[in-house]
Formats: sequence, structure tokens, C-alpha cells
Amino acid sequence: MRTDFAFVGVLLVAAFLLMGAALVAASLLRPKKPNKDKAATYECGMETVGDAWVQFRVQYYLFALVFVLFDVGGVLLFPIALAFNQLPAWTVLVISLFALTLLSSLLYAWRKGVLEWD
Amino acid sequence: MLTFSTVIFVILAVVTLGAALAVVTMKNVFHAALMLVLAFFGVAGFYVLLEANFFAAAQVLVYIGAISILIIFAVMLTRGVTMARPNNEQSGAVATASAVLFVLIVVLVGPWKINFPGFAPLNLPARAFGAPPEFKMAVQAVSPDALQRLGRALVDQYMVAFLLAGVLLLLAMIGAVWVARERKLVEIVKERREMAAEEAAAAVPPAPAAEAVATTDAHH
Amino acid sequence: MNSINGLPLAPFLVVAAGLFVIGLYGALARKNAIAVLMGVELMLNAVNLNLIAFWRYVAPNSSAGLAFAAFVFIVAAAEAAVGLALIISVYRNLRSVDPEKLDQMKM
Amino acid sequence: MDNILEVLKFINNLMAFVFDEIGKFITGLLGKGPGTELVLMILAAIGLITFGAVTMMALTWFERKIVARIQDRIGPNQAGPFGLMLPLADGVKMLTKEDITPANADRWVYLIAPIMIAAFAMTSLAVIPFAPRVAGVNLDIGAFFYIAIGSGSTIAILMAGWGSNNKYSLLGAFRTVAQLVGYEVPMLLNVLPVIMLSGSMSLFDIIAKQTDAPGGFGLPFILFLPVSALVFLISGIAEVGRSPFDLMEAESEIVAGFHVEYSGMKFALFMMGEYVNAAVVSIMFSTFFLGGFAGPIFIPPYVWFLAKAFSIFFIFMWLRGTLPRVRVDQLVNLNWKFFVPLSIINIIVVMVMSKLFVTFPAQPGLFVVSPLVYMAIMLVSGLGLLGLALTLASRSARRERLAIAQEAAEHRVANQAFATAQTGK
Repeated sequence: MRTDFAFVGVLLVAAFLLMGAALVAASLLRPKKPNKDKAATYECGMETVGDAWVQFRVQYYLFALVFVLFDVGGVLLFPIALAFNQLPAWTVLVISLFALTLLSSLLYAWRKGVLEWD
Repeated sequence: MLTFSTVIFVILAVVTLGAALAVVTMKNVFHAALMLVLAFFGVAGFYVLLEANFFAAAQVLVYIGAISILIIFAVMLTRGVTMARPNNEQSGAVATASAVLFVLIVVLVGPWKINFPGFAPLNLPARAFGAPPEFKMAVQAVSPDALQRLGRALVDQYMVAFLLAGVLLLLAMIGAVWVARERKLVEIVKERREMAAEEAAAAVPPAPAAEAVATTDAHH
Repeated sequence: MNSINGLPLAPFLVVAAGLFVIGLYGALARKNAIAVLMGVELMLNAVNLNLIAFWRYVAPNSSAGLAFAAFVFIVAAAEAAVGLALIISVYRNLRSVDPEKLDQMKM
Repeated sequence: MDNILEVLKFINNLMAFVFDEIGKFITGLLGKGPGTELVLMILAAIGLITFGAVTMMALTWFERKIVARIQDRIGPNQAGPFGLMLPLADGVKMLTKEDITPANADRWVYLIAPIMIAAFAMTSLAVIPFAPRVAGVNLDIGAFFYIAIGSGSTIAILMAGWGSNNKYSLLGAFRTVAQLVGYEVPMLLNVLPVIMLSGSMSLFDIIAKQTDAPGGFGLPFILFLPVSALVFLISGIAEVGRSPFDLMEAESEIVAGFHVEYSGMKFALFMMGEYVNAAVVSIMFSTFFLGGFAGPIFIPPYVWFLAKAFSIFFIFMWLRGTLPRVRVDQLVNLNWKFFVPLSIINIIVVMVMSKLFVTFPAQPGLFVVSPLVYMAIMLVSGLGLLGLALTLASRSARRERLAIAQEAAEHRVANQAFATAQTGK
């Protein structure tokens, strides 16, 4: 049992290599008889029109946006949660204020109809 | 002797800077975004070397898990993924200026002070300049409660900055939602009418107001 | 002890400088506004790397460096969110993400 | 008596003992040094990855069997006893199946995406505490590391969708990310109260806090943080995309989501990532809220570990077998309009409560109480908050339903009037 990040790096590299090795093993074992129809894009038997560059709706971006802002705000709360037992009681007010600011940004997005999926 | 950290540092440096170069030179913006992810990952590796574990994980969570997602979404929302000419006319000049800036910074930092323990080829400049082989600075160990201290400082010493960070996120939400929100046609028409009415009220001769409406409409 | 894990401070600063300069080039030379923003993100990362490196080597017992780095994270996220929203909005109106074509405000 | 205690202790620490002996053996073979350390790490990494692969195989069998029983079928029973060999047969099939790369695919992106998903899932196994002193690594930021590494697979999903160069894949990837990634936020927000109570992000410390160890409460956190536990569990299911939140593979809507163009081993890697992530979520839930490998009666810790993790996974199966898939708008509303506000209010309530009442005089607080009383206060306040939130939600839902019904009634009246006018003419 170690406490350093080195093992995480080793595990990440090993996982990448082993998963790659699985693909290589499969490529040695499996049949390979490609033809044009097999390699065609699968869209329920229809011929594809153009590439996959269809235009997306801004809705998707807005959901990602709300997610990002909350993610980042949450990260800032982790060290505070870690030190919470030693903090004096009045800091609860500060943290609550921060949390409520985050919540009010969510309420703004809600009122503006960002959170409606239709 | 050649330490593991040195090897890892060199690998990380090559990966990070290579990925960063790819980000600014690749023609395909989506590939550039993926390279950006790789560069972020390299920086997280540097944080690990610097014993800032929390920031390494936060780098993965914030930059790779959140900001790159946002960038890729924006790439998808705007067409023109591959650029015929990825860089503008001033790119040559900018490249020169950047290189000069880099050399300046490196001279300021002092490469002759870089003495990779046991990694002889990299130490040649140090010998060539005949400089003291090591950077004279005593480094203290990180206390195990560094993160707790950060937490305490955030709500105490940096309380105002902490609260302002929350407000900044709120403002970012308001601004981004206001700018990017898809407005319904009814709203746009209503807005245009109000705008036109205001302009008509403000301008004495009616002709410019009509023109203004015509130009704003031309954008859609 | 003047290094951690056998590494002195200077190499970190050189890497950060390289990252910053590459980001600067990207921010100034790219023809796609999103790519420009990627350059800015690289620069912010370089700055953060510098902050953490200096925290580690110069003042590991003060939380100023870490707090600063944490706030840079927040600012980077807010910047990316608003910047990309602007780019998307401009794209919707002008059908282009080339910053040089944004000359509507020119007299 | 002493002998029995010794034996029990030995059984208890069997796992740590075995791994210690292996470590000692290899160190003896190679001598002490950084090279040996590296070899040990690589061995541990391979061990963890094997654990992940075996878990995946076990879970696929378990899932089929359980869901079959729920649906009054028998489930796999042909390959081997009780169909236990089925995962192996699956593996052979996946290995030998022809693997088609679409002609238009962005080759490298297409190839790396499945590797990346599986590799990130495997990496999140690094911090899992299996038994006392047994884990890949005891990171001081373990809980945060788990949250962080989980976000890495998002980018792989986008890569898979883009690399396939297929409209369904791309759309599937984008929908998945826009809808499901949001569930990371409630997960993150509900780990915070756990960290507040335990005062550490190390998973071993979190488990120790739930036992009778000095400074511990002796009770699992689910009793202290009922709201967090519930929200974490449901958003965990959603985040790994299990049913009833499996919109990303909603066959009826977008073929099979972002991995429609993948076949053979690459598809298997996606499945591996999904199952390992599901396993890790159930393990993390049992660590955060059920006390992980620690248990009240004498059963070896690794048995507790497996029992708790499998019971949580059984709940996943149960939900899958009984609930229909949620609608897109329900999925999004549940997260952003219910879970996230509730989590934030919950954090504030937990903060206020733990500053009013403390269990140790050394901490700043108004009243010093025993852990049991503290638990009761937290439980009551949590359940009260949950009841309040559910009441509000159901009230607003009823209002919405009534509005829809009224609109429909108005339409009906208008239609009838129109119809009578038509027939009258």
C-alpha cells in the first residue's frame, strides 16, 4: 500500500497497453474480409448524405456550460470540506453564501429556460 | 545516477510541449482539441511531480472533464472544422516574436542552472557556462495538511476572493446564457419592434430609423 | 536539499515558458476563434504550472500559491464558458469563426 | 481462546498477508531498489486489471441471471453449470468476430476511444480499498481522485462519436454527454458531506470513521447522510448509464448511441468500461455510505467488501428489471431541477448541524453529544429535508399535470366545437 501517484501512472499506462494488446490479439484471431458495403457508414440501410457534420442545437452547449460551472465551483469546495472540522462556526455563513451563489446561477438558468429539454 | 523523476520529467515535457505545438498548428480543430487534452494531461503530470496531488486531480476534472468538453461542443456547433489555411498572415512574425520571447524568458530563468542529476547530455550547457552546478535554494517538505490549510485560507484569509469566485461563476452563467441562448422567433421580432420604435422616437427624421431596421434584419 | 525528487526548479519554469509561448503563438496566429481560445487556455495552464512550481519550491508552507492556482481554475472555466458562448453567438449571426471577419464595429 | 483469536485475526488479514508475502518474495528475488518497486507496481497494476476483467465477466453473468429471474425466465443455462461459462463464450466470440472499421472513420480517434474508456475505468480501480491495508494505492485525495478520473471517459465518448463519422454516433455521443455528464455534479456535491464528516479524503480514513476505531462514529454514513446516500446512488446509476437511465443506447431512438459503428473487440472494450464503471460506483457507494470492508459482525473484510458491492449492484439490476426507461426531459429535470438544488441545500444543512452538534469536544461546536445522538439528529434533519423536497416536487409536478390536462380539455372543447360546426354545415 503506497500513498503516491506513481502507481496511478503505472496503472494508467498498463491499462492502455493491455487494452491495446487485447485489440492486437483480436486482430490476429479474427477473420478479415472487408468489402465496400461492410465499411459503409451504418445508418439503417440508407445511403449516407454528406459527412456527420450536422448542425447541433445550442441547447447541448448550454447544458455543458451549466455542468462546467458547477463542476468548477464544486472543486473549490473540496479543500474546505477537508478542513471543515477545524473551521470556526461563522465560516458556515461564508460557505453557504458561496453555495447559494452557485444555486442562484442555477435558478437563473432555470428561469431562462436553459434546463428545458424539448 | 539517472532518477526515475528525471526520465518522467523529460517524457512529460516532450509530450506536453509536442501536444501544445500540435494544438497551434493542426488544421483540424477537433484534432487540435484532442491534442489540447493531451497537453492538459501532461500538465497534470507536472503537478504530480510537484507533489500537488489535489491539483493534478483537479486539472483532470476541470480541464479534461469540463473545459475540453465545452471546447469540443463549441467546435461541433460551429462548422469549418478543417481550415484551408489554419494561420493568418501575421503568423510568421508572431512565430518569430514568440521564439524571441521564449529565448528571453529562458535566459532570465538561466538554463545553465539546470543540472539534471545524472543526465549528462542535458548538463552540457551547465558545464559550458562554468556555472555552479546546482540551484542554490533550500526546498522544504510539503506539510501533510497543506490541503487543509488551503481550505482554511479560502474561507478565512481569501474569503473575499472565494466569494467573488462564486459571483464570477454566477456572472459567467448569466453572460453565457444571455449570449448563447436560442431566442424564439417571437422574442426576436418583439425585440426588433421595440428597437425600431425606440429609434423612431429618438430620431426626428423617420428615414434613418427605417434604414437601421433594414440593416439589422439583413443579418438574419 | 535543494530539489524535489532530484529535480530543481528551473526545468519546470522552462517548460512553463515554452507552454506559454506556444499558447501565445496560437492566440495570435490562428484563424479560428476557438483555436485562439485554445491558445489562451494553454497560456493559463502555463501560468498555473508556474504558480504551483513556485509554491512548491519557494513557499510550500503558505497556501497563497495554491489558492491563486485554484482561482485561476475558476477564471479559466468562466473565461472558456463566456468566450465560447460569444463565438457560438457570432457564428450564428455571421456564419464564420474567423476573428478577422468580425469588423462590424469598424467605422 | 487465544488460539482461536489468533486464527480469526489471521483469516481477517489474509489478503494483506498474502500480498505482503508476494512483495517480500519478489523483493528478495530482485533486491531492494526503485526497479523492484516498479516491478511490484506493474504486478499490482496487472492484478487490478485482471480483477476488473473478471468483475466484468462475473457481472455480465450476474446481470443476465438476475434480470431473467425478475422477468420470470431462467436465463443462461447452456454453457457450463448455470451458464457460468457464458462470459467466456462471449469473450471468445468478441475476440474472433470480424471487426469493421467504417471507410469514412477518423482512424486514430476511432481506434483510441474504446481503449481510453476501458483504461480510464481500470484506472479508477486504483484507489479501491479491498480490505485493511489492501488497495492499489491509498491516495490522500482518494475520494476526489475517483470523481476526477471518472470525468476522463467523457472525452472518450465524444471521440468515439466523432471518430465513427456517423450521424447517429455523433448525435448519440452529444446527447449522452449533455444529459448524463450533468449527473457528475450531484455525485461531486454529495461526496462533500462525507468528506466533511470524516475530515479526510483517503478512502481508508473514511472507512475508519465509520468503525469503532478511535475517533470513529461506529455507524455507517448512510445513517448520517440519508439524502447524500440516495442522491449519490441514483446519480451514480445515471452517470454510468445503466438502466433506467440508459438513454445513450436507447435502441428505439438513436440506434445504439455513440458505439453503433463498433464491433468485435472494440465493442467489448466499451462494455468492459461500462461494467467496470458500474462495479466501481457500487464499491464507492459501499465505501462512502456503508462502511466499505468494515462490518459489525465477524466476517472477514474481503467478504464484507464483496457482499456490500454485490448488494448494491443487485439494486442496479433490480431497478433495471422493474423500471421503464426515463424520458429525456425527465432525466434532465431530475438532475438539474431536483438533485442539484437538493444537494446544495443538503450541504448547508449538514454544515449547520455539524457546527451545532459535535461528537468531540476538540472541534468547534455548540453542544457536545454522543455519536448515536448525533446520528439521530442528522438522520432526522436529512429525512425531513428529503420529505420537504419530495413534497415540493410532487406538488409542482401535480400543478404541471393539471395544467396539461386543462390544456388538453380546452383543445378537446375547441375540437368538438369545430367538428359540430363542420357537420352542421
